[in-house]
Amino acid sequence: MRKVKIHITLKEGVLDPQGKAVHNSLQSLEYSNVQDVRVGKYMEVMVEDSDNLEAEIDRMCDQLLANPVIENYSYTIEEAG
Amino acid sequence: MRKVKIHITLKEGVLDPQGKAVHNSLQSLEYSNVQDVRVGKYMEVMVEDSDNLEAEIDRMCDQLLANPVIENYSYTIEEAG
Amino acid sequence: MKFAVIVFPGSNCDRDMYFAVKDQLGAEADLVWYKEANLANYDGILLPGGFSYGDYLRSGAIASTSDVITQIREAAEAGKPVLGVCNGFQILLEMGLLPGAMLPNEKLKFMCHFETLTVENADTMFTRQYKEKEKIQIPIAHGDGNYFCDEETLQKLQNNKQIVFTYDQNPNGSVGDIAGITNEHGNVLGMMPHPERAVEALLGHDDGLRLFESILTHWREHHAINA
Amino acid sequence: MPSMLEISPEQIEEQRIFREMGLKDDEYASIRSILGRRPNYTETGLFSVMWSEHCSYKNSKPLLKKFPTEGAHVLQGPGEGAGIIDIGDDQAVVFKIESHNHPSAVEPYQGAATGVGGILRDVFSMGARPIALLNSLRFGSLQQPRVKYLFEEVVRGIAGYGNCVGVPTVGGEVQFDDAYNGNPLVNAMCVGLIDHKDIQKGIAAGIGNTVMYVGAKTGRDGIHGATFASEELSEESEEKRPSVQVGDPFMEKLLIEACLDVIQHDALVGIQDMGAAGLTSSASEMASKAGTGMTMNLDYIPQREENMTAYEMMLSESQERMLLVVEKGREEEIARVFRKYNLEAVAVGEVTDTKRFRLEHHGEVVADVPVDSLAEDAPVYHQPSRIPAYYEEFQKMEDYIPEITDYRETLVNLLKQPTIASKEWVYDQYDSMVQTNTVVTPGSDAAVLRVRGTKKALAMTTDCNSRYLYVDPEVGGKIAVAEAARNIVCSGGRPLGITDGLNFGSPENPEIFWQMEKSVDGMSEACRLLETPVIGGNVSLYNESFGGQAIYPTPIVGMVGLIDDVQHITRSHARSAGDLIYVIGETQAEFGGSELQGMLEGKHFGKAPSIDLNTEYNRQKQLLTAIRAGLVVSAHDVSEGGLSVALAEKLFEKEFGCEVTLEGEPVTALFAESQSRFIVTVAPEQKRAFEQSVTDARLIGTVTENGVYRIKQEGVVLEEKTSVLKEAWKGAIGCLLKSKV
Ligand SMILES: Nc1ncnc2c1ncn2[C@@H]1O[C@H](COP(=O)(O)OP(=O)(O)O)[C@@H](O)[C@H]1O
Ligand SMILES: [Mg+2]
Repeated sequence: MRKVKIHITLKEGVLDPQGKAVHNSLQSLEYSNVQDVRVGKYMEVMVEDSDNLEAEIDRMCDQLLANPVIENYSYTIEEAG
Repeated sequence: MRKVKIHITLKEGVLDPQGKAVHNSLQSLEYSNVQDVRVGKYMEVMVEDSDNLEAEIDRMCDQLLANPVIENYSYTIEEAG
Repeated sequence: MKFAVIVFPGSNCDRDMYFAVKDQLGAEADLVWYKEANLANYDGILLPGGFSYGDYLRSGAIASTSDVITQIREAAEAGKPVLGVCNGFQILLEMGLLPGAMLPNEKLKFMCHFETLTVENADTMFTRQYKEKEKIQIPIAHGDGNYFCDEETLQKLQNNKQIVFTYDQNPNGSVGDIAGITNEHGNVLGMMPHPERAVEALLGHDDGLRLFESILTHWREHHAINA
Repeated sequence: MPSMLEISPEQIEEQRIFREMGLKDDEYASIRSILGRRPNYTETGLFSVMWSEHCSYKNSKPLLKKFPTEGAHVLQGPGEGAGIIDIGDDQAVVFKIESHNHPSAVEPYQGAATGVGGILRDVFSMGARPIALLNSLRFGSLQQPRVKYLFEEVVRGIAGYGNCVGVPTVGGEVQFDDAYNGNPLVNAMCVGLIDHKDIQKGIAAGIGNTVMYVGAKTGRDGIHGATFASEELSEESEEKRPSVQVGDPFMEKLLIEACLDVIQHDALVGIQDMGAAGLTSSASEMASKAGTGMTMNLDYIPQREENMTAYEMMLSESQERMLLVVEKGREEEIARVFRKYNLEAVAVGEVTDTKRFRLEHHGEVVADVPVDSLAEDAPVYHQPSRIPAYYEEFQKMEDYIPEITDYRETLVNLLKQPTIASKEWVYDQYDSMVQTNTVVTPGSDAAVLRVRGTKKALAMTTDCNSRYLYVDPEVGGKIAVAEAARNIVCSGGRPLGITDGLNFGSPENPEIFWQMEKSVDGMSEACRLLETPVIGGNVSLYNESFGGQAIYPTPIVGMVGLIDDVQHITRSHARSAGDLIYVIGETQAEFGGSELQGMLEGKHFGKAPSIDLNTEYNRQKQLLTAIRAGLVVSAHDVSEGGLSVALAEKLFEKEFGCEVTLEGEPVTALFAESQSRFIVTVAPEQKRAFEQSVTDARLIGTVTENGVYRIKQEGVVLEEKTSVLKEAWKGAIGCLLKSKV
């Protein structure tokens, strides 16, 4: 079994309303040294190992998990219990 | 400047309807080797360095970024451009 | 003319769309469960609003990978009118039938109220019953209606007159105040506001009815020519 | 609790483990005597949840008996998931209110969301399609950061769930008072529509029939939620946090559609939602109501987590689950209906003739108790009651008369009070239009939905001014019912009945119990006189914050009315300049519990405004007759803030002005909160007919085009642009939320 940790982030140039809101809230809580916040998704996918796992994960991301118009993805594959 | 990468995940045992829906969808796309999916948040916070940065990030997470009732968080701090 | 209203798990404006077409427009319509769809026999495809698959992951994303999508794509390629409202619009974006993507509303809140729209292009099969630049009242009800596309795409949309509706007071942060766009060919319309909620004066406004009438008259003319 | 090391019956008794589960010593003793032996751990758990206040109403039963529950049109009174009232044409309206206060105090988003989910299931498990949601909310002061957070998250949670399932949220109310600082109230109401033939019952009838489980898998969510809901909030309940349930509105939407399909199936015998105390209450209540018994094998319960014990499964409050009883041998037909929606229906048990509730797990009997002992035999407590000292003091006080010099400024400040201010910040987040039946969206007195395919419409509202209940629970109880009825009548409807959400502090405090008694007395009398039977409700006790400070007594009234013809639908806003403005009813110097008192003094005291229910009834009748005769353009009840506020609210939508001449002492005339008053506009050509029809009405002025709100009495008393007043009113809540503390 593998644990795939997938990070999905908004592409540069895409406005991030959530990040902006978090940033504003942090500022009103007086964390004045915060310069920027970007909010993305993080997924943990438990998957049985296979020969072409990477290709498969790529396909999942392209097909469903990320929207290529606005998002980038990256992942790491770990051994899982 | 530091880049803080924060992972926010649902605590174990807390229902993750989103993860469940993604899992089902992957299954109907015939990724039959997927065993489980959990969906969380990922944030990148750019922040000016300070003496007690870690304490500050902890406070941010407890106060705003994570919901301690149902979520856990973890983070790493990196040097940023 | 016969419409198919596609019902996904979690669609919730399907019946509203059905009643609008059947009772107010007076056309034929069926509620078509996504798994049992055979769209060949329908002349127009309606993708209703709601929260298909709970809007989990991204609005419309999971629905856009279901089997019926192939048939919707075929219908669009065959030139049939395809209308996606709200979640339907989001599905069309996720399918890639329309360009761009949807982000959460700028203020991160769901909002529901009537908005004033401008009809930017009255020369489509969906808008021919309106006047160019006409102001109409149509309600919105969405959390992810902040339309995004890059500069280049926006230029293209403008040049091809694909922007059909804009908001007079942008409620959600959409690029170019966009409320609705068509594909290049003009037979696929996606819009966030809900025309099916504005087909009876009793419920506030009936400006949305002419959108459905436009589709019907277009089809009749087209059909008469073919016949 | 690992199953191998489960605490033994002896330990439960000796170490009084039952106390941790919320059972009292004598309750444990009576369980022991019912069983003739010591209950094991699972059995103790079953009793602890079924005998909690939440499930058994052990403290409130004697009071609930006082409510009038019958009426010619009542098809189902209290007892089932929700009450039902006939609306003609073989149709009926189904409605109920429910609280989710404690979960919302701990995790506001999920607490509120699952509150909505729960009340929806109560309604669709009756066989009705849910057509509307309302909510009644109470928060502390918006000056406090924690309160802001609770408020924002609760509203987001209600929106998140209701919008996703596609049931419009069409109305409600929000009040802010320090009394709720540590203990917010979140009550959700659902209204459904049903054909008589589709009415379902939650019964496990037919020996040998199969018990089926449908919906979400069972996890360790909300274990001891029901007993938790019946405890005072303490530092410890903070630690019980992991028990908070998470809602899945998508699953709920599938369940709604599948259940509405399955009720058309003749193999279905009974259906009930798993609410508080989950499997335990649904299963045992279904069997008890049918006079049968039930055996379940817990191995078959769909489980989300590993190694769940019988105790955990039986007490889990995982959301979006239903229990069905179906004819033996026809399980597959039922399962097929659910499979269409990607839902699994699993056989988990059988109806027996033993009248016992028997559970098996891993080949062992883990519980075997008389089913009625769970559902019926909870103790009933007649708590002692004592008149609170504060009340006696209030009664002796001289009438409170506020001193006001600047009427304009006072009005502006009143309009900015969050309790009076526009609630648009709230209801804009709710999809109020889905299902395309909403004729009157939030912002008027009551919401109105047409009944598709008929001329009829339904008006609905929730109301409760808890300040009046605090200063005088009996009078306040009457006012709560009367105010709800006013809102229905102003919308053109005839009140049909109510559902009540009784929110109080600890019943074990005699002064609180007195508040409960008196509130119920007042409400009962009003329900009798106004002909609005109580068809269901909910009790939430122990609403006290960390310091032991109880909330104001808050018995929320959810009312539904019938409008015979959509033509009679009336809104609260003035519609044309030139129309005449009338006030119906007299004004006295009544300021006890008023908004103005709270604003000026920071607290509420004195006597509640008086109410004469016969006068109320007659006035409502006259007004409704006039509305139905087409004599009234707009109608609004006079409530918080008095006449000046009600008048302003009437003008805001179209920013009209008014020319009004005051009678009597200005502070009273402008701000007193005397009851049974309405403010209406009438077209000039209907003047005579209206005055003949509504005998208590007095002409006070006209609606004007110029957008200036002007009140005169031998000279101008108060003058301001309507737009300025509107700005103050409309932006107040948003401003408070943004302001730094
Ligand atoms: N929590 C809420 N949810 C939905 N609508 C609300 C809520 N609170 C207030 N509203 C709406 O705002 C309007 C004004 O509410 P309120 O001042 O309580 O009216 P009233 O005093 O006539 O009962 C009503 O239409 C009401 O339904
Ligand atoms: Mg009112």
